[in-house]
Amino acid sequence: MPPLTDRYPLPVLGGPEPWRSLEARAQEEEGTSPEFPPGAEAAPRGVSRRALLELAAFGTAVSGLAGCFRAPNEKVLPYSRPPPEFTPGVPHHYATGFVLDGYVRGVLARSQEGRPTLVSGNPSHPESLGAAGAHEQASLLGLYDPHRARAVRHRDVPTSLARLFEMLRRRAARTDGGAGLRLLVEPSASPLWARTCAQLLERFPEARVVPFSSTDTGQAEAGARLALGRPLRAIPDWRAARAVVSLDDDFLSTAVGGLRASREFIAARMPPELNRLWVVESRLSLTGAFADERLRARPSRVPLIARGLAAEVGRVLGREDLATLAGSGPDLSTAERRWVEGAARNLAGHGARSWVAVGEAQPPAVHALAHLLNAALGDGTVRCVERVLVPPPDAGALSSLVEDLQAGRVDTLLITAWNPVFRAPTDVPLGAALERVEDAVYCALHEDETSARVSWSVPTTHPYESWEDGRAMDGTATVLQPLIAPLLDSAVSPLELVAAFTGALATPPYARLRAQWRAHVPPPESFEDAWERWLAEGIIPGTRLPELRVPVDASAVLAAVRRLPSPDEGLELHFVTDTKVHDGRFGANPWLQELPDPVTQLTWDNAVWVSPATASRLALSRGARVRLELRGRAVEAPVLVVPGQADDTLTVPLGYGQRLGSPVSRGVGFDAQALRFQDAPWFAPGVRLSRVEGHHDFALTQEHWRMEGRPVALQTTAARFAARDDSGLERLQAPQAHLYPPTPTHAEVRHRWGMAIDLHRCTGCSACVVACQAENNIPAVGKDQVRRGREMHWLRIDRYFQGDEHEPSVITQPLMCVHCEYAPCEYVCPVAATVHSDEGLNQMVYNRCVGTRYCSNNCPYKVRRFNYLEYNRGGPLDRMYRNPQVTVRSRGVMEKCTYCVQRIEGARITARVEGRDIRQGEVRTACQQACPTGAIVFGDLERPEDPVSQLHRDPRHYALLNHLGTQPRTVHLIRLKNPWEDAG
Amino acid sequence: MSRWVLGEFHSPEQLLEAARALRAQGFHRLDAHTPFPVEDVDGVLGLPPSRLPLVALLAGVGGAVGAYVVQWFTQAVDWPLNVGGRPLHSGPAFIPITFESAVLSSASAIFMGVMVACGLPRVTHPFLRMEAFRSASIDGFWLVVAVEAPQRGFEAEAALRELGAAVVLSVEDRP
Amino acid sequence: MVALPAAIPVALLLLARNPLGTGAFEPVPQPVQFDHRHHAADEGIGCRYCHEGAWEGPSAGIPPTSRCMGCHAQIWNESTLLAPVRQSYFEDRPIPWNRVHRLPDYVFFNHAIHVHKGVGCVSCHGRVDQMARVEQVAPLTMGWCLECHRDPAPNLRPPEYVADMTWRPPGPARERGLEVMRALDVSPRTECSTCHR
Amino acid sequence: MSEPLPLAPVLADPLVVHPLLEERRTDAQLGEALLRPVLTKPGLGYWALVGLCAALTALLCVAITVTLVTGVGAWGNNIPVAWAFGIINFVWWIGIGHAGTLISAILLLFGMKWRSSVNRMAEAMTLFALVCAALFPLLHLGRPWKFYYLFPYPSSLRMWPQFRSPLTWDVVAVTTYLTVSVLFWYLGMLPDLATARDTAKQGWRRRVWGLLSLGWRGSARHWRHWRTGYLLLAGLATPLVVSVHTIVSFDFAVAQLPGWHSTIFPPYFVAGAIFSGLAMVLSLLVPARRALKLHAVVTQAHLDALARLLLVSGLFVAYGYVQEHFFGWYSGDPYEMHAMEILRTGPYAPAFWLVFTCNVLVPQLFWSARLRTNPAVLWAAALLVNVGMWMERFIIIVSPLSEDFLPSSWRHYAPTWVDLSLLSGTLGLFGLGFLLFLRFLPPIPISEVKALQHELAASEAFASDVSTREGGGR
Repeated sequence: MPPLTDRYPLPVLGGPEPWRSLEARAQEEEGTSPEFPPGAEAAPRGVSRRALLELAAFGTAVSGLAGCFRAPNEKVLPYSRPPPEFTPGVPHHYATGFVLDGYVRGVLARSQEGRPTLVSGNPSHPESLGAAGAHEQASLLGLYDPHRARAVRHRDVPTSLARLFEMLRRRAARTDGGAGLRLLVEPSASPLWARTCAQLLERFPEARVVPFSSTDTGQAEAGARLALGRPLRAIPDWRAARAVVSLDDDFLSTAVGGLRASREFIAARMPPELNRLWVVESRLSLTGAFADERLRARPSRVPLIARGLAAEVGRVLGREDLATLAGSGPDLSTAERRWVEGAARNLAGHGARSWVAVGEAQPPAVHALAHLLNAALGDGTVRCVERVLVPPPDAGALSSLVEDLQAGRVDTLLITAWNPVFRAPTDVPLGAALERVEDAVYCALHEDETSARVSWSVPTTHPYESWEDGRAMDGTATVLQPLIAPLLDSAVSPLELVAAFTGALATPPYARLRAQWRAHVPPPESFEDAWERWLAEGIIPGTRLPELRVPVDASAVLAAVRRLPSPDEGLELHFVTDTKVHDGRFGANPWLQELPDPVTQLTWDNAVWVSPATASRLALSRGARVRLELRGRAVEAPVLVVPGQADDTLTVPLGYGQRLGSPVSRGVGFDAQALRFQDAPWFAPGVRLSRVEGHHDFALTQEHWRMEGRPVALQTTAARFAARDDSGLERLQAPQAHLYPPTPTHAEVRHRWGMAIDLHRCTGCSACVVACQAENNIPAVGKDQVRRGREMHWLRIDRYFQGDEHEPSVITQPLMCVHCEYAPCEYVCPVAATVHSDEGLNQMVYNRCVGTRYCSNNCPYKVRRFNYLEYNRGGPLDRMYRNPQVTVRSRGVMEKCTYCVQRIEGARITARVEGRDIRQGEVRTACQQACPTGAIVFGDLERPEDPVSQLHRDPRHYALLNHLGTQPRTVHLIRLKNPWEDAG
Repeated sequence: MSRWVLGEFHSPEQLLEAARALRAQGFHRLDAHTPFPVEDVDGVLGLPPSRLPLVALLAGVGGAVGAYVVQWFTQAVDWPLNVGGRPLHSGPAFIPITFESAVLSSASAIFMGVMVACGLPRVTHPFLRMEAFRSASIDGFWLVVAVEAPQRGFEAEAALRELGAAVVLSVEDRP
Repeated sequence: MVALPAAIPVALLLLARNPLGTGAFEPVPQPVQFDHRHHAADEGIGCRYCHEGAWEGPSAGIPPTSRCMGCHAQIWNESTLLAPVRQSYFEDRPIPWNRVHRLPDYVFFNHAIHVHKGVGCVSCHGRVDQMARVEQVAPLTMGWCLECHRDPAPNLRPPEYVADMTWRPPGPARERGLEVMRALDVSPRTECSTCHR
Repeated sequence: MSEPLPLAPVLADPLVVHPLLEERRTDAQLGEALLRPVLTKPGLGYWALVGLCAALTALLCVAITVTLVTGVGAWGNNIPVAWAFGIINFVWWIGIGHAGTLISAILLLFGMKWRSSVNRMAEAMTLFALVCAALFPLLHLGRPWKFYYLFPYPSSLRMWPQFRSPLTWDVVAVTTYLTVSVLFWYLGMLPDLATARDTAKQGWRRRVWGLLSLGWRGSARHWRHWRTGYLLLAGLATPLVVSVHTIVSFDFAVAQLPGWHSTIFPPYFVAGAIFSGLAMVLSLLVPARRALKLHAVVTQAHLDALARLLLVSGLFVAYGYVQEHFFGWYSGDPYEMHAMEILRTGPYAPAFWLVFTCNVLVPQLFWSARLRTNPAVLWAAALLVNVGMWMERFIIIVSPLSEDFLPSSWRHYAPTWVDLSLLSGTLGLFGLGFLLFLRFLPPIPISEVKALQHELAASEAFASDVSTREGGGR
């Protein structure tokens, strides 16, 4: 039975052997069960025999009544040598960066008692400006993941780092000029990586650094090379664009670098004059849901539509070369014709203040055509920036590496990419080839498919545990400083491994980093001061890439466009990166697995998305299991019918169905990668679908997708709103008359906290949901509990479909506790566990709650969550990422949004200690801080000039379920659309 | 040192006549033991009506007032909390518990009252030791005369036999 | 026979409150025999020298070993009683002190706001300068805190005397307290989220 | 001494066609007959039933342990349906309890003569139903070990319960109802315990019943206080029954959920309670009557009266349904309309129509006198009504919760094995209690039946005397 006395078994004088130096432990006891049994992350499966014995023993111990009220003896552990200016209980913030697809986004990590507990946006970083997407917020769980790989393994036998480095030294002292040496890395914009690869190739000219990325398949780069001559990246000016056409490009989803895009795009869309978004896509994405004019088309028809659009723009602008594109090939359908004409006239109307964006999935010719269109609409040139990804992404590089491996030409292979065996295309036998390499070293975050095939599996450090640098999309460099010493002694950062081959084994990455950036400091200023400022700010000034104005080679583009193949017939398979687990690397993250997909509200699973029309034709319904076959490979998967899906298109999200790796991701969903061939990375025709008996039970957090005509999430067109013709809004704004006397308690009130959620700004990216979960210690409950309707998110994003099933209009509505003035949950609580504060907060006191759950029944918004089981019983790692300023709730307690009351009270204490009142904007809730578009505003209604007060008076505001007389303190603002026919 | 003389009869009517007769002969401290409540035996024995209803009323009112005061004090005085904007002293919400406590205290008072009034629980009463007296709860109708001196006891026994009592006993209560 | 079932809960209630049950007020043994009487009273070392956290943040904090070694590197540096201190310093491992004043996990007490609003150390921790081993003096129950939050005046003192163990209010305590309340804008809150979040 | 005035005539109740007591027996024989089930060894069938109930009770203990160890998560509850089997069982059991009090208290006030032979069994049913009901308010708490927060005790936290919540009213109502039922039942049984004490032969039975009868000697003084006390308690129990189930209905009526928030709930729940209680009385009485051969005492008259009561309260409940759906439609409020809509045609339609048939159509059988006295039909109808009333509580509680204001939070409920074993377990506990009661305590109030027999004998004597005086029969 665990010792009742010690609450925090941290490394202490004479304490039990701490789990940090597993190196020693790995040698002594061979094959002992890992420190944390698998499934420690998932919720308990009911009464385990051990739990019952534990309780029985505990019961007998307690039954002796003597001194049963004596609290267990608790230790207080001060520092022996304190770090400078450290005060217990006061958090510090460190600026670092989060790397996704090679680019960095600046983040600010809050560190309490030496351990990072929250990751939020870095206000001074150009990409994030304080906002942070769902992946940044959840990255903390990657650091504290109890299932991380722990032991260095050589052919499945635990060994020590010393033997690994001894092998690396032997391999580095080679004489064949690196012919047998290969590196398999992910393209990264990090200057240190670029210099390290250059040094390596300089020492071993024959060696090759092979890029591999399953999301960046080099199509955009090929398109840029075709149109602009060099692999450049076009930079859109979202603020200026009045008309935006997106050809299958989900630029609003924050995963793909959309933090800055969504902020600027929404800024350009505020009433009274809105920009207009035209989207053509195959599945319903965030951008599609947000579009004013949306067109459903199977992926292979998008090039055809792009051609039609170019022709129409050419006709309107009078450009003959473009106009001729309309010529041969199958013609467009009426809907497509209407959409193309509208888009073309809109683009031409705005000229340079318009933009055409193309998604990575489209062939290079379409990218080139977009550049040509943007140039034609503008001044003939395209604003772009050098591509800084080193090594440049190249789809064919992996297959050439596999040929080298099979031919036996490679004896040493260093893999720093994440689980390439799982992500490799299905016709590239990387797994088998790896076994032929004598010394293949894999930096393993988990013991996954790749670490099972390679000879050396080395536990790698998490990015928050090692020194690196990186660049944002616009080139701004950031020093990625570690937030905590490596949690595992045997963990090695990839840079240290590569150092063996660049002769820099002696100098740690920190030294190399400083050496590299020493040259960047202008002479008068000392390098140390600059370095400290860079680390504090989180950006290295003066590293933005210069903007280039590059003309477009029209003839080459038009030739390529004419060579585009015509669209296919029959069922088409369409691959997409999953909005939550991306390409599978976040599969081991319980917060992201449990984050409801913004469009389908699906958690812990992926599915085949099918349109309602196709589903009825193939007699499929939600949960039906099907078998997809493509060129001899087959996969079984469940079906999910999604309105707004293109007909005859089967969309399959990647990143699921991992067979090895962390228990959290093992066996969740099906592996779509098995059907993904090298030549058809994004869409493939000729897929055969056949029914398989059996039903699949999805864990959906929202099962009903229609609003039943109730005034819940309101949306109208800008014109109709300007004309004020829908009188319904007044009825939802005026507070309901009631019989109760004014609120009873305190006379003078200093603050009246309130919030406003602007549905017009909300794209549904769910960054706020994960931010709330990270700040308030909300547990992930596992698939089984979500299926039973017990997910614990305090903030949920309801997504409703309106209009007809095939062309739905979609609206996302973030909803949390709205802190009603006349709260229905308060008067039904028998123990006064939820009462109203003088400042308007509906307080939830966890230690007073006995769990009758009546408050949840009486809450009309159903935003209260209940701890049905003990969801917070994790190991020591589970305690480290918790926010110590928020109680961790036990079983049997109700919980809900508290307007981040720990931040309000923290600000109040700091203010009152300094003898002043809380300043405006000093308190920002976690969701407000994370939102890239500023849709959530929290503030003090007592101050008329506070943004939230203005929003409470904004004509677009309305109170949800106002007719019940609850008078909510959170107010929503309706979303305005800007459809084409309005403008006439 | 109290003594009793008991006589068993076979029907409530015989019992009533015997009781009237004994009262006429001057025996006033009479009691009757019957298997079921006989209608007008109280009148014949001259027993005053039971004061239980008054006790019940007082207890009920006390319970109600007590409950209302507890609720008012805790919700409006000791720690006034703003619960859903409802008034601190929300009278209507206090009524259910007030009524329930009234019933609870009144019912407990009634039960305690019956116990005290009947002098129960007294399992060691001398009558219970007599085997014949067992018929008092089955089919016998017993008339009991409390006498001070043994002489009065013999007169009572004679009167009972003369009135047709099937069984006549006399019992002494040792201190 | 009705009394017995009623007596048990009452007995439990009493047992849960008095020191016999909770064992709250016994002096707590520590790994190092640190004597406040010697350091605070004889040497005159103020509370703020070791527990400066009380003025800056939520927790007062226990001084790091380096602060002990500030003096004990020179004086008593051979004493066997201070062996754990030296061992902790040279092995860079914390000394495992035993907690004396314990609040439940769901209570968020902040020292800084109390200290800056005129609540003296002695009001809650008692005459620590007269304790061989530190013991808990105040019940530290919610009701006890509430009494002061509802009527803070008699317990307040000018901020400069907060760390003074022997300070007495000149004249009636309530008047001095009211003056401090006006001066420092003291308005303690009894809302639940003040301490429970 | 003038000839005593004739007793006030107990005229035959025109509605009672059948005699209240089959045959006239001497008090001793009558006492002996009524105590036979207690004094003689029970047959094999009895032990089989006890075995079954004991097994179900064991299942109940397992389910309770699992619930307390793992938490309410072992049930099927979710958000939004946070109340399900726990509260359904509570309302159902406490509803069943009310009929016992109705028969023993309310009918005593109305002077219904037929109640005397069935009131003890009905009252016992109330007690065991209450024990089963009282389990659930504790079990369905998230943290049952903090139940004492619900009582106003002087805590070191200086915190009190919040008395505007119907759940606090529930606590007081259930404790009051439990106490009053026990007192009323025990007070009524004192004389019979004394009779049992005196009739018993074995020594240990005498000592046990002697102790339990607290030395009752049947003296005139005793009877005087007893009758007053019994009448007063009956007088208190009547408003108590109505108030307890009104408070239970407040748990739903006070909320603002469409489908819960309607003013018909208090009378509708009380009628439903009495209706389901009568059904349970019948479903226990009919087999007990045959097993213990009580035909002489529990005659056709009793069955007929109970059937009539069942019919009347059934009509009340039917009125409740119609009213609820009329309110839903008439209010014009889309949420209320939807709440009723999903009952008639939505996912809960099968449950609703089952409830409608069991609770509205089945009682209509008892318009015919012949069916009213046919034990087999009565027993079947009673069981159906029991099922119907449980399902009615299910659709009242679960359907408004699963689909209320915001469509995004709509979700349906499915019970787990713990839910089902809790329900069947409490049935077992109830059965076990009732069987042990039949075995160890006098099931029929002996003193009241004797008094009734004497009364009937007196009134028949008076009737024959009157008819002879007026010259032969009418």
